[in-house]
Amino acid sequence: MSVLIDIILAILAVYLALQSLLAPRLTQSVFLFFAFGLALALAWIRLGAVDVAITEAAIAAGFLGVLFLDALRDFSPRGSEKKENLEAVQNALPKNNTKSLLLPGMALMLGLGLFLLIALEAVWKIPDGGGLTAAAEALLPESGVEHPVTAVLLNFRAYDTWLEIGVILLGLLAVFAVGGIKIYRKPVMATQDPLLRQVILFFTPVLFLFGAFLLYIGKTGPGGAFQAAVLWGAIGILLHLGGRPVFSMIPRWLGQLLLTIGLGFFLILGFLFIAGGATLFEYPPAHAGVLILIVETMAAISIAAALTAIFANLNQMNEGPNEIESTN
Amino acid sequence: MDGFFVIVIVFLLLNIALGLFRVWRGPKVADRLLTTQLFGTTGMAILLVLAGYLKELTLLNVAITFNVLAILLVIGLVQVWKNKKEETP
Amino acid sequence: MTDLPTSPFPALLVGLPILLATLSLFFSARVKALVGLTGCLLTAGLALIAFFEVTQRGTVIHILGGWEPPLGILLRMDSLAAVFIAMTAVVGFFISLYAWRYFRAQAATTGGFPLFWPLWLFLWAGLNGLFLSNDLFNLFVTIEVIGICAVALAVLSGKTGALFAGLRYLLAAIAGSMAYLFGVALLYGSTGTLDLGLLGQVLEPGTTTTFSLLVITLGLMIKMAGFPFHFWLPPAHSSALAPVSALLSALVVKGAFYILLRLWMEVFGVSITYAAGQLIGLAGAVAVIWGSWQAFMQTSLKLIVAHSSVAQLGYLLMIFPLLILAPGVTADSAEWLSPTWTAGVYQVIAHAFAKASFFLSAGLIIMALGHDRIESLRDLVGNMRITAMAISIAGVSLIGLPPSGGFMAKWMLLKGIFMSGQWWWAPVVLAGSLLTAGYVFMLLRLAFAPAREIGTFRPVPKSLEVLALLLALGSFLIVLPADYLIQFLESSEVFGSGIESILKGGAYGND
Amino acid sequence: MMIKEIITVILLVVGCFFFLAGTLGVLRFPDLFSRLHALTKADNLGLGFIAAGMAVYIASPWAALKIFFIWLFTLLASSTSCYLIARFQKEQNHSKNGKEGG
Amino acid sequence: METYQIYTLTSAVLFVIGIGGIFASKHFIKKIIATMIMGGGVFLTFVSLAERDALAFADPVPHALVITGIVVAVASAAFALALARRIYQLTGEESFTDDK
Repeated sequence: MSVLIDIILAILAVYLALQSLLAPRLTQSVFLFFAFGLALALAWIRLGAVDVAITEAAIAAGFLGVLFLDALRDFSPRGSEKKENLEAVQNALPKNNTKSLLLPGMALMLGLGLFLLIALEAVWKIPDGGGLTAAAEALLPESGVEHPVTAVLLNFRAYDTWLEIGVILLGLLAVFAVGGIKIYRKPVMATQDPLLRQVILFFTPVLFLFGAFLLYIGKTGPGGAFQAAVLWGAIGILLHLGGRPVFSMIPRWLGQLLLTIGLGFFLILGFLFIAGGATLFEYPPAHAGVLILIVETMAAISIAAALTAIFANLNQMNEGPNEIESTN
Repeated sequence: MDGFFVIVIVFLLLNIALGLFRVWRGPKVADRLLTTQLFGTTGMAILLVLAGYLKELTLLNVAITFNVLAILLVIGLVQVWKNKKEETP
Repeated sequence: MTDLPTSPFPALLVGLPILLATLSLFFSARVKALVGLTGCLLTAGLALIAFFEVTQRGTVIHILGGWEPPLGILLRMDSLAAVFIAMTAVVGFFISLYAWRYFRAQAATTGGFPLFWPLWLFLWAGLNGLFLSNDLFNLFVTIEVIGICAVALAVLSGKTGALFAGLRYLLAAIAGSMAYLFGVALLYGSTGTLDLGLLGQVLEPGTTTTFSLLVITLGLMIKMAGFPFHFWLPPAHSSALAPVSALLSALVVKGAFYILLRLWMEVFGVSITYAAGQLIGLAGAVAVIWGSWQAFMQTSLKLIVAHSSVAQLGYLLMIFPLLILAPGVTADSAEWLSPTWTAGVYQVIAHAFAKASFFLSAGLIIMALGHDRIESLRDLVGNMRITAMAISIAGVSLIGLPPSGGFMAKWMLLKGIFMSGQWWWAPVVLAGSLLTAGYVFMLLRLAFAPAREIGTFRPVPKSLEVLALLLALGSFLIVLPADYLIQFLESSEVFGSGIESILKGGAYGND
Repeated sequence: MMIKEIITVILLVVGCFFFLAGTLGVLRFPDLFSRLHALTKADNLGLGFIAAGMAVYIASPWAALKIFFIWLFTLLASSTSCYLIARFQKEQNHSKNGKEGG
Repeated sequence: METYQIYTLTSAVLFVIGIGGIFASKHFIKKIIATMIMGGGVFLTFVSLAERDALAFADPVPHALVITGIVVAVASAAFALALARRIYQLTGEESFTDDK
């Protein structure tokens, strides 16, 4: 009976994925992609992965969603109500050069179909490796936390998590490399909307508190640094949209500190462990729980700062004078 | 009771599928915004029922996360289109 | 595996560059370059110390967090990893010095690209992490670090050509790593472990294993620009800044090759067939011919060098068919394994030195001329003697003339080819060399030709020319410790256990 | 136990009915503003009933508080966005008319 | 048919849709969406296999890997978005001009 839910969800996910790629207009694509994210989040829940569902909701749907929406500002045909523009968009669809696309298109379809068949057979016949559930269960008491996913993320595989915090910072540096560093600029426009201001006033503390709550319960249940970080990052994005860019309001060194403290603190702690004769990220068992909570907090602050900065930089990337001149 | 929950969930999922139709047809940008909202509200209902069905109260946290970010999304959205309109009078 | 001696070096090799990169973010542009350069020197020094540690103590490991695999992650520095790390250190050292001087020379007009330094240090950490990693998922994270850094560096110039090339590169890189990760998911599902060593022991042949092998190999071939997935490489490498082009072609693409080598040798032994080896060899052979031919047809220096990378990477793919033994052949009788290995490692090192030197020289020529169309190279010898010398030496190594490292690689490869009886690869090696000779001599002919007009060359810093020359000389000097290096490589467990797992209990190497 | 379950069932069925009404409204109503009206009112009511039903079913004060907040937030989000979307559309209409007139 | 099998099969389909999207879509944004769909497929494989291997709780290792993977994928997507927007601003192009 409950299989029905899974089947509908599966069909919905595939349909949404296909439609988001086939939709003729970009806005449609992006909205269908959100819907796809929602379907996936429900699938994670059906599969018992509540942590993943929160992360998907927070980062993949929430944060990336806002980035996509912001990007639509550039891309969708200017003044979408204008008819000639609409027609231009429709004419740009591949239908008017179908002949040249027919052969490679068919070859692609054929190849993909074949690949799909092999892939389906491969996942159908997958042997049961047993996973690492038992190993994680056995070592969980030594990890300093009670929630297995947090134990894996922050202790058993802390190295991956540390590198991942690095990847987010790196994403920000990469965005800087493309668009110049624009997070320190004063706001271009401030919103005058009274309702919006009320919403921001109300939601800033709610986001903060709920983020802190998620961070704290990460020790015992689904939640943790990444989910909390996105909620905190949402504060920065809200403030930016409300005309108060965070990084332009605080001293530069503080901004830099916020961005790097997660990565840096984690690493320096690791180096201290090495100096003490242990290995990188080998917490002393007696203090593992406390240390993990501190590391998580620092990580959450840094990730939140980085997400805010990525959004702020992307949002202002194409405004004002270009710091990188194009000569090509 | 579980069977009933499953029926409710399936029913709500079908509701979403129907709502997709509107995203597909448009015709205005605002229509698409609207349907995202439909997704949000219905998805929230599904999450609540799932929380009872799976007896997993942590799903409520997922729902709150979704909720809070949905608000962000809406604000971002309108802000974006408002600015866009201002740019191209 | 976990009873090997423990050492802090593997952790430091990843941690130090990231710490310094993070630190450099706090400073203004000018100081950032200084901190970055210091960081590069420290990292290079640390890498060399770690290399000597491995030569003394053999393979060392670092069990992260004290959690042993399969639950935890283990860093392993064996001789193969040590050689790659040392190569990165030496090449990276010269490129760092070059970059510092190069950006300073242009700081007034371009702002000196301060973001180069943190990105390059992150890239270095990613490369070290990749060479040390012994875990399938951790490898994914490191190739993502490398991929993002590489693309960010490639678009640093901000020119539209570079941006287009960068986006193409990035999309290819994401697709490649997602394909890789799909294979990892299936492997984890079928075995319950991500550790390379354990995986090699428990993996069994079957549809799922074969499919994982397929998607992982395809994903990594996209990342290393193996034919027919090379489309992103020439535009990305040719449009980047000179030090970045050198980094991308000398080091970044080698990362994916390294994973491919490890996985094929250590993990997938059970499911690799003779035919699969032949197929990947064929891709390499086509890359050698096609890339060389394309290089021959280009009219700008950097595009020639970039297409030449496609060809030189093709040689790396050509060692795979020789390492897969035909049914009925035992490792005892397969004496060609050793020269083939050597060929692969030497090709990686020789290409790293030669190509880095080539790109750095091309950067100088652009600095002098303002562009890199080859018809303007006339009388290069008269104007930039040292650069012309660097290009000649690096070119000779690319062709594979004795006594260069490139010669060593191709000679060993031919030796392996004839000993294994797979003679059909030999004409490809020779034709590739011939075509390479074609475009290198075309360049040299222009460089030695008398000038038509005078004064088109602006002066460039001598120190930069010398750095490029030193790298070119490096591609010759690596031949000197050949015997020692081969012995060192063969002392590694990889060679023993990897080949063993291919043969399911056959004996090779130390046994 | 039985009474609790019966209440839950009734509340959920009523909730579902409102969701259906909202969806049909979105599909059938002719213009954006009435669609907006139908959706926001009906779906929020539907969610309210479902939330109440689940709060009764789970029967824990902490969970009930959370469920109440979820409902409240959704209400807030959807009324905010309803207002913003409506205003957005109004401005669009306005600017379009102005342009055509001028 | 087990629950996890429905989702592993779905994951393979999503993965292939993603690959097709990267090649066949023209617009930069759609290519980026396609990479995310491809990623969604991969993560679904991990999570569904974790459900198969559940004892007292589902296998936590794939969950942790997927959380890491999602974050990494989003960071790459943000970078790709930055490149796409910059290209659009400088040239007005929304897709690669020479078809690959």
